[in-house]
Amino acid sequence: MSDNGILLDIKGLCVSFFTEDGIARAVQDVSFSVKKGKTFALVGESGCGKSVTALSVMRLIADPPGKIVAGEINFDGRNLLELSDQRIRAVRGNRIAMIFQEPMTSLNPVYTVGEQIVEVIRLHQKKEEAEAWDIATEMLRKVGISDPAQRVAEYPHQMSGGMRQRVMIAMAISCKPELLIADEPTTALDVTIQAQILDLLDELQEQSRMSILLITHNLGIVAERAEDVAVMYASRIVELSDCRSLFDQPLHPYTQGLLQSLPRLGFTGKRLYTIPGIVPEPLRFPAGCKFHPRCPIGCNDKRCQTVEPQLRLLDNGRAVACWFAPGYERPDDPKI
Amino acid sequence: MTTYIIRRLLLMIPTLLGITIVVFAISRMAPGDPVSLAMGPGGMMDAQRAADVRAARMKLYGLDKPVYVQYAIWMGRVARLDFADSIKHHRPVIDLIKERLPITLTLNLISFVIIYAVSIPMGILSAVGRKKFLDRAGSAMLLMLWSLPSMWVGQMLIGYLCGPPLNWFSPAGLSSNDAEQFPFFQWLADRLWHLVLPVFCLTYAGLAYLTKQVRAGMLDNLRADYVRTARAKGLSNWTVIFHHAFRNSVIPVITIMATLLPAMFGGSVIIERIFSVSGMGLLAFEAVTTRDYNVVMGVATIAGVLNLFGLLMADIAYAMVDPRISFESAV
Amino acid sequence: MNGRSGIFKFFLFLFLGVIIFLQFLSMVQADRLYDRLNTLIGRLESHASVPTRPTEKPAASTASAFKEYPGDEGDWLVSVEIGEPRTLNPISVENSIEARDIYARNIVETLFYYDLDYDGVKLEPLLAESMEISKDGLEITVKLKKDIWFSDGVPVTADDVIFTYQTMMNPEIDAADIRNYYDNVKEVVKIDDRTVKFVLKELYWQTIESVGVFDILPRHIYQFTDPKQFNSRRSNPVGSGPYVFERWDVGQQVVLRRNENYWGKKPKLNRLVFKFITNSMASLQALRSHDIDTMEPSSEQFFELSKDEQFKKDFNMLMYWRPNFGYSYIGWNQTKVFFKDRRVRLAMTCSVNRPAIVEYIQKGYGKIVTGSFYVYGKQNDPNIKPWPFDLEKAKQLLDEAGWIDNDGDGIRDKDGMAFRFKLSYPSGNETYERIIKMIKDDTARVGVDVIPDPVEWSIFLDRLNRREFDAAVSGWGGSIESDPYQIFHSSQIHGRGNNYVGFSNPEADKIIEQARRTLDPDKRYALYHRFDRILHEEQPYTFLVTRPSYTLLDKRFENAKVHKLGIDFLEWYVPKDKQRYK
Amino acid sequence: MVENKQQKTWGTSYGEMVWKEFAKSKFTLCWLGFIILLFLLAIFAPFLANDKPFVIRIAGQLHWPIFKALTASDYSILLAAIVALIQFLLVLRNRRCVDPSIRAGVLWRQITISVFIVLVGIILLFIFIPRRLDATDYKSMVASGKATGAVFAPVPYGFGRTDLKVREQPPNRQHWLGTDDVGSDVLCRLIHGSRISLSVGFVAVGISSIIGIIIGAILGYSGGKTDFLGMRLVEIMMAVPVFFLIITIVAFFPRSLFNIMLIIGLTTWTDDARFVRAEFFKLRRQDFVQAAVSLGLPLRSILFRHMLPNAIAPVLVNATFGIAGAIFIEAALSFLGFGVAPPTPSWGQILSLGVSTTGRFLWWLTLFPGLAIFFTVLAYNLVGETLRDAIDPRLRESV
Repeated sequence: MSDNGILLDIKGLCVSFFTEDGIARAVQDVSFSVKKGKTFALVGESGCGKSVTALSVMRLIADPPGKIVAGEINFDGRNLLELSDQRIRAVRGNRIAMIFQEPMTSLNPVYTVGEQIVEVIRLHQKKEEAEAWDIATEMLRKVGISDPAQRVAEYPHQMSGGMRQRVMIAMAISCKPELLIADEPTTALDVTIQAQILDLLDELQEQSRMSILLITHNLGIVAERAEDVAVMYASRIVELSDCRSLFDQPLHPYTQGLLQSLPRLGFTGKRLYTIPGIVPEPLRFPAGCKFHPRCPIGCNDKRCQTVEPQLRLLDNGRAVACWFAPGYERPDDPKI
Repeated sequence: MTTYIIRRLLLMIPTLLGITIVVFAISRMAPGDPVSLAMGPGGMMDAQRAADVRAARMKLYGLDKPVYVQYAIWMGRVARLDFADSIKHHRPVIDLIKERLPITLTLNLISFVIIYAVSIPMGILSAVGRKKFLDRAGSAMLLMLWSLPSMWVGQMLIGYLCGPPLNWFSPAGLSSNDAEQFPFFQWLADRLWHLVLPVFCLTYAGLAYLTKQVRAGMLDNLRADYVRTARAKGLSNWTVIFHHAFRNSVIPVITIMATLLPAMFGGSVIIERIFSVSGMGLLAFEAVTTRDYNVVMGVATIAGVLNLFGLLMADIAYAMVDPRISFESAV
Repeated sequence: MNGRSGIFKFFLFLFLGVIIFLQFLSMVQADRLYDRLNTLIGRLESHASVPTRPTEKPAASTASAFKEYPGDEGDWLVSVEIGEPRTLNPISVENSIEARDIYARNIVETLFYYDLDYDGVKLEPLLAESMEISKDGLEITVKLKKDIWFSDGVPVTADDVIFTYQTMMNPEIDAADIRNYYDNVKEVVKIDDRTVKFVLKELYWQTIESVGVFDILPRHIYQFTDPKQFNSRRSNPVGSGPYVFERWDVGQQVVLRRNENYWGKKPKLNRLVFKFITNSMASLQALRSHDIDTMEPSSEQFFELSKDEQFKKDFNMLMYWRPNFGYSYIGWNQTKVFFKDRRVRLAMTCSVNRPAIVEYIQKGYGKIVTGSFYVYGKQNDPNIKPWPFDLEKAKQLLDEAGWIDNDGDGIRDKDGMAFRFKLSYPSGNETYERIIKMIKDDTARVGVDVIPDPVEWSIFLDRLNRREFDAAVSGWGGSIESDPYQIFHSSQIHGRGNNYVGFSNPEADKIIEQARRTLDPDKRYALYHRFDRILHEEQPYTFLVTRPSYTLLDKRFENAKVHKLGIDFLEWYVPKDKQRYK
Repeated sequence: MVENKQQKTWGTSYGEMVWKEFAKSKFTLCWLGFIILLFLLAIFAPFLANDKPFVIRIAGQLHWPIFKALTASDYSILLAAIVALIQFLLVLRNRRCVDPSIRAGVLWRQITISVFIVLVGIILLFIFIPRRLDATDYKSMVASGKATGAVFAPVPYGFGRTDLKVREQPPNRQHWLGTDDVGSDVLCRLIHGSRISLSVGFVAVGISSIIGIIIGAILGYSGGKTDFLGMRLVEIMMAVPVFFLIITIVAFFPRSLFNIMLIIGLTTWTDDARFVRAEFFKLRRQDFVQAAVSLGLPLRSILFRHMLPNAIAPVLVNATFGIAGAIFIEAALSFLGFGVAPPTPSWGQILSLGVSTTGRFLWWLTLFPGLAIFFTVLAYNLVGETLRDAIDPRLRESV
């Protein structure tokens, strides 16, 4: 067990999808670490590789066509990528749990929610059936479902989206995981319910001191809840920082753009800012810095167009990948 | 659920009436009649005498009455579960069916069991190992099997596998000549051996079809979110496949099962012809070609009833497997 | 708690269980239980008793049914029937060849039987001892043999003969076909226990033959109160023959067992098995693998096999002529414009390539038919030479008849009507189809457009009966001697008679009528020769071809002789060391 | 029709997307090519296999027997082929010049016009082209020196010509695939048989699809009582065994090709009706349909212009499988003696001849038609399978 309070440490993760049209590099050289009991947020637009990163932690990348090409995922001091299938299954759902984006389809429609929760409890905790059902009911109560004893025997289609997401959470926490990966847990839900769910996650984190890897495209919900934030763009992390400094002083133009496009209280401008252009497809990444076609600074810069900047740890403890970020440039960098 | 079933059963009555009317109308509209058929081309009868005999027989079988009266009489008998007598055989239609059904059922049940026992695992394996060599080779094989005309296959099998030099199977019949003298197990083995070829011909196309269905369903479900959830729970691969993905793929399999029920009763004319098995298929075929109206009506009505029951059973089974479907919403 | 999932599993297991159970049930039922039960019920219903010997064993029967042949007893003969008969009731059987093959002479015996070594009608006594015909030919007295009994030991008496006759004539009994042969019998009178007298309505040579080959059924078994009961009695035939019915596996076979209680000389073979195989290639394969012992191949099969030395080592190949094979023909509907003219019919005959059929399809063994009688029978006039295949002559005849191609489209026409007609035939018959293809091709060369019109058998009959056809291909079954009255007499044109081509010739009518009353065979033959000549000139039909019969027989059977009228398996036997079945 | 002169890059239309997805499988493309080849074979059958020469000089005069002998149905097939080709070119042109938003409408209109032209053309051809009979034996004329300069088709035999002298020959120099039981050339019969088998598949499925679409559309759109009663009708049709229906109805009519196609079409429409009904049920509640209704468009237009294109996919897929099925049904009917009247060749008929002919095993009569049926059905099944994968959006989403 590592002693620096780090639970999950990802180093140089590369994931590629080998399709008929070519190789899609969905995740390239991603490194970050999640501290015990803390929340780490992974932010980016859809298709930037954040979900793939999360699935890699669970080793749930569909193979074929996906494949983890390089990197390490150290969980509690052990590299998950080296574990046998059987051992990784003992980790999944037990020590690392995951909540998915679509509560409507993530539950199996042909089993009652109780059955689905009991399944995971019995699998990992070797409990008797009756006891497992008790735990399941308890879990449902914990995630704030009223009348859990009755709800436990209902089918997913009898519940609303928010309820189903609660069920997903109940299922995820039922084995008291050390790490909870929440992959866009609120995207598919109504705004009022979004807040409830996030509050629930906070509450649960406080109770059980688990770490959360929160994946979202919404920088707004990150602000109050995460300790550390990584911003991903086109399969790479472009900025990695603690939450406060990120919001105070974003370094990467992409982060800046994201922040500008957030609605703020008291904002009276005519229009919200939008980042021009669209996210490139993994099969057609531009050369150089992948953000340069959309970048207000780098769009005409020769170096941005040809050489891709790597993520670098700056002196202030933050990391960024932009030639123009203050303090980024090194003497041995190529000059154009 | 009970009210649903009762409602469905009640709905069946007009449908059944419709079926009998359609079959009755079609079979009576066809030119030719059983009497002149029974009398044959010659009979070497004097012209006047032939006409008399014909009239007498038409009267005997009730064919001299107007068609709607005939229908009413027939319906009256059917309402009492009496399917009237065969004109050609002078025996109750039910007896004829009873006689032929065991053979057809034997053939069809065996092939039915084989189809399900083989195609479900094959479909699953193929879906799990998608785009791998075995899947591709298997899919190609199945498509090829599906594209083979059964009479061709049947005749080729008889031509090559039966008789010298290979002499592996018997080309016709269901048992050896002296099978009656065999002890039970030898008799059973002999019977099974004789069934191999017809069963194969009955099986391969359905096998290919069902495997494709299972594979497609499995592929759909293996991509589903809840399968990902199940994997994220740490369930083993096979648990995920059987407990989660397959459970959801069962639905199309059930629908096919329902359509197979009447097919099992009906038999296959072509295969029965090639392998000289006289089952339901040939009975129906001969009845149609000899205008044995009562047999035609009997067989078609029973097939129709089974068909409707198959559909009903499919719907019920559907609702049993899939909790999202409730009886109240479905009509 | 486990709710639905539990139901699902239960459903699954229940389903599997039901399938396995049904499987077992149907397999067992298919053969054993069902059929045994059936036999049992059948026996109870027909109150037939188990064969027992009569208490007093008669001395060697004075009248031997068949000549005694040497040879070992034992073994079975497994043969093939193309279709399954619907009934084995000898009276309601109609004209099912399959049924007759099974019961006739094996189970049920007739008063007389045909002498197989004479190529005409020569009746030899079987159950009868003698037949006397009165001078005017209107009374036939038949005396039964002494010491003859049915398989259950009950003696055959005059009552049985009268019972059979009366059953046959009962209008509610389903026997219209057979009844027709005895229409001319006014009544049957019992003289004493062993003597009956048939009184005829009028003089007719064929009635005598019909009376002679009259199946005798045991009254004590077939007795009925309700005719329907008799009509629906289809299995378990009982008679006085050398074999008794053992069982009928529906869809598979009929098995006969030797009658150990037979009144005459017992045949050698223990059992006769008749298997139903519809697929003739499968039959041949079954023969090759010794599943069956004998079959009648098609001529092609026969000629192909005759080149196979290996096959000839294992099997006897018999070829012989037999009268009941019949002939095929094209009937020209003479009520239609086209075929009213004799020259047109003749032209059509000349454009049918019959010699090629005989030469290439029948390898030269077939024979072109010139008239309606058995080609090797005494009724047939051997001096009539068939019309040749001659397209030039056909063209000339058509020109003469006024059918000329006026508009240059390649088809002859007359009065604005093109010579295009439908040639109907029962569908699914390969032989006919083959002939049709040839005719279409050949007639095109003389400028006649034939439209082949395959129709389902029942519709085909319907069209013939309504006379709604242009021309039709069909066939007639044959017999040693036959009476052309039904087919060619002009009185049979109307109603539902069999003269559906509408052939009407006063001279022919006169000859037919005269011949019916002529008992002297030679005079009769002379009349029929003249009738044949008229047919040949008039060509109401284009007579096609006939062929010999073929039989393939396992070599282990001995004494398989070919007689003038065919073969007889009652004489066959298998030497002890070669026997296959017990 | 909005036309745009300048070259513009349109977005991809639905059809193009499906085609792109379809064309991904090179293997299936090969089979599509095979089907097209079969069609060419069928269209040009009289020029590929015929006992009449293209041109011949008799007594110093040039004759064109092959063209003179073409029948109304030959011309009809040629007409249909030409119209189909023009239609195909039009589709290609549409891609360049017609705005995608109205492209579907234009396509429908074009197809309607094409079908109309073909139908009218066929009727006219059958009225005006007389039936000719030309049984001249040109080959013997050439052999005897009466005629010269004859140019024969590659397979110089007629499908109805019989010659008992060469009957039942295995494949040899003169007859590449052997001869049948009356000495007709098997290759020639196979080539002409492709017409029958392909058109049986096409027309039968066309008829059944049209009936199915119309009934399904009406039921699915109207719902309520109409739907309830209509579904009982469909249920009745489904519950009556199809093969029984076919065999009984075949008895009514003369055994012509058209009747067999009609009968197969009339008895197999239930699946299509159910598919279309289910799709319409879903579509009926969708906004664009509501919009069309609120605009007061006529029902016909709503049903067939707005809703049908969205529901056609399953019908299309079912049709390719249906063609394969119809070829099987035709073969089975031939086997049971209910096929087209001889000497018209169909694959099923040659096969059943090989399968049953007088109980022998003539391998060339069984193998070649068997293979022809097998490969054609396989091709249709493969194309259908790929088409389904291409159309099914659920599959397209995934990687």
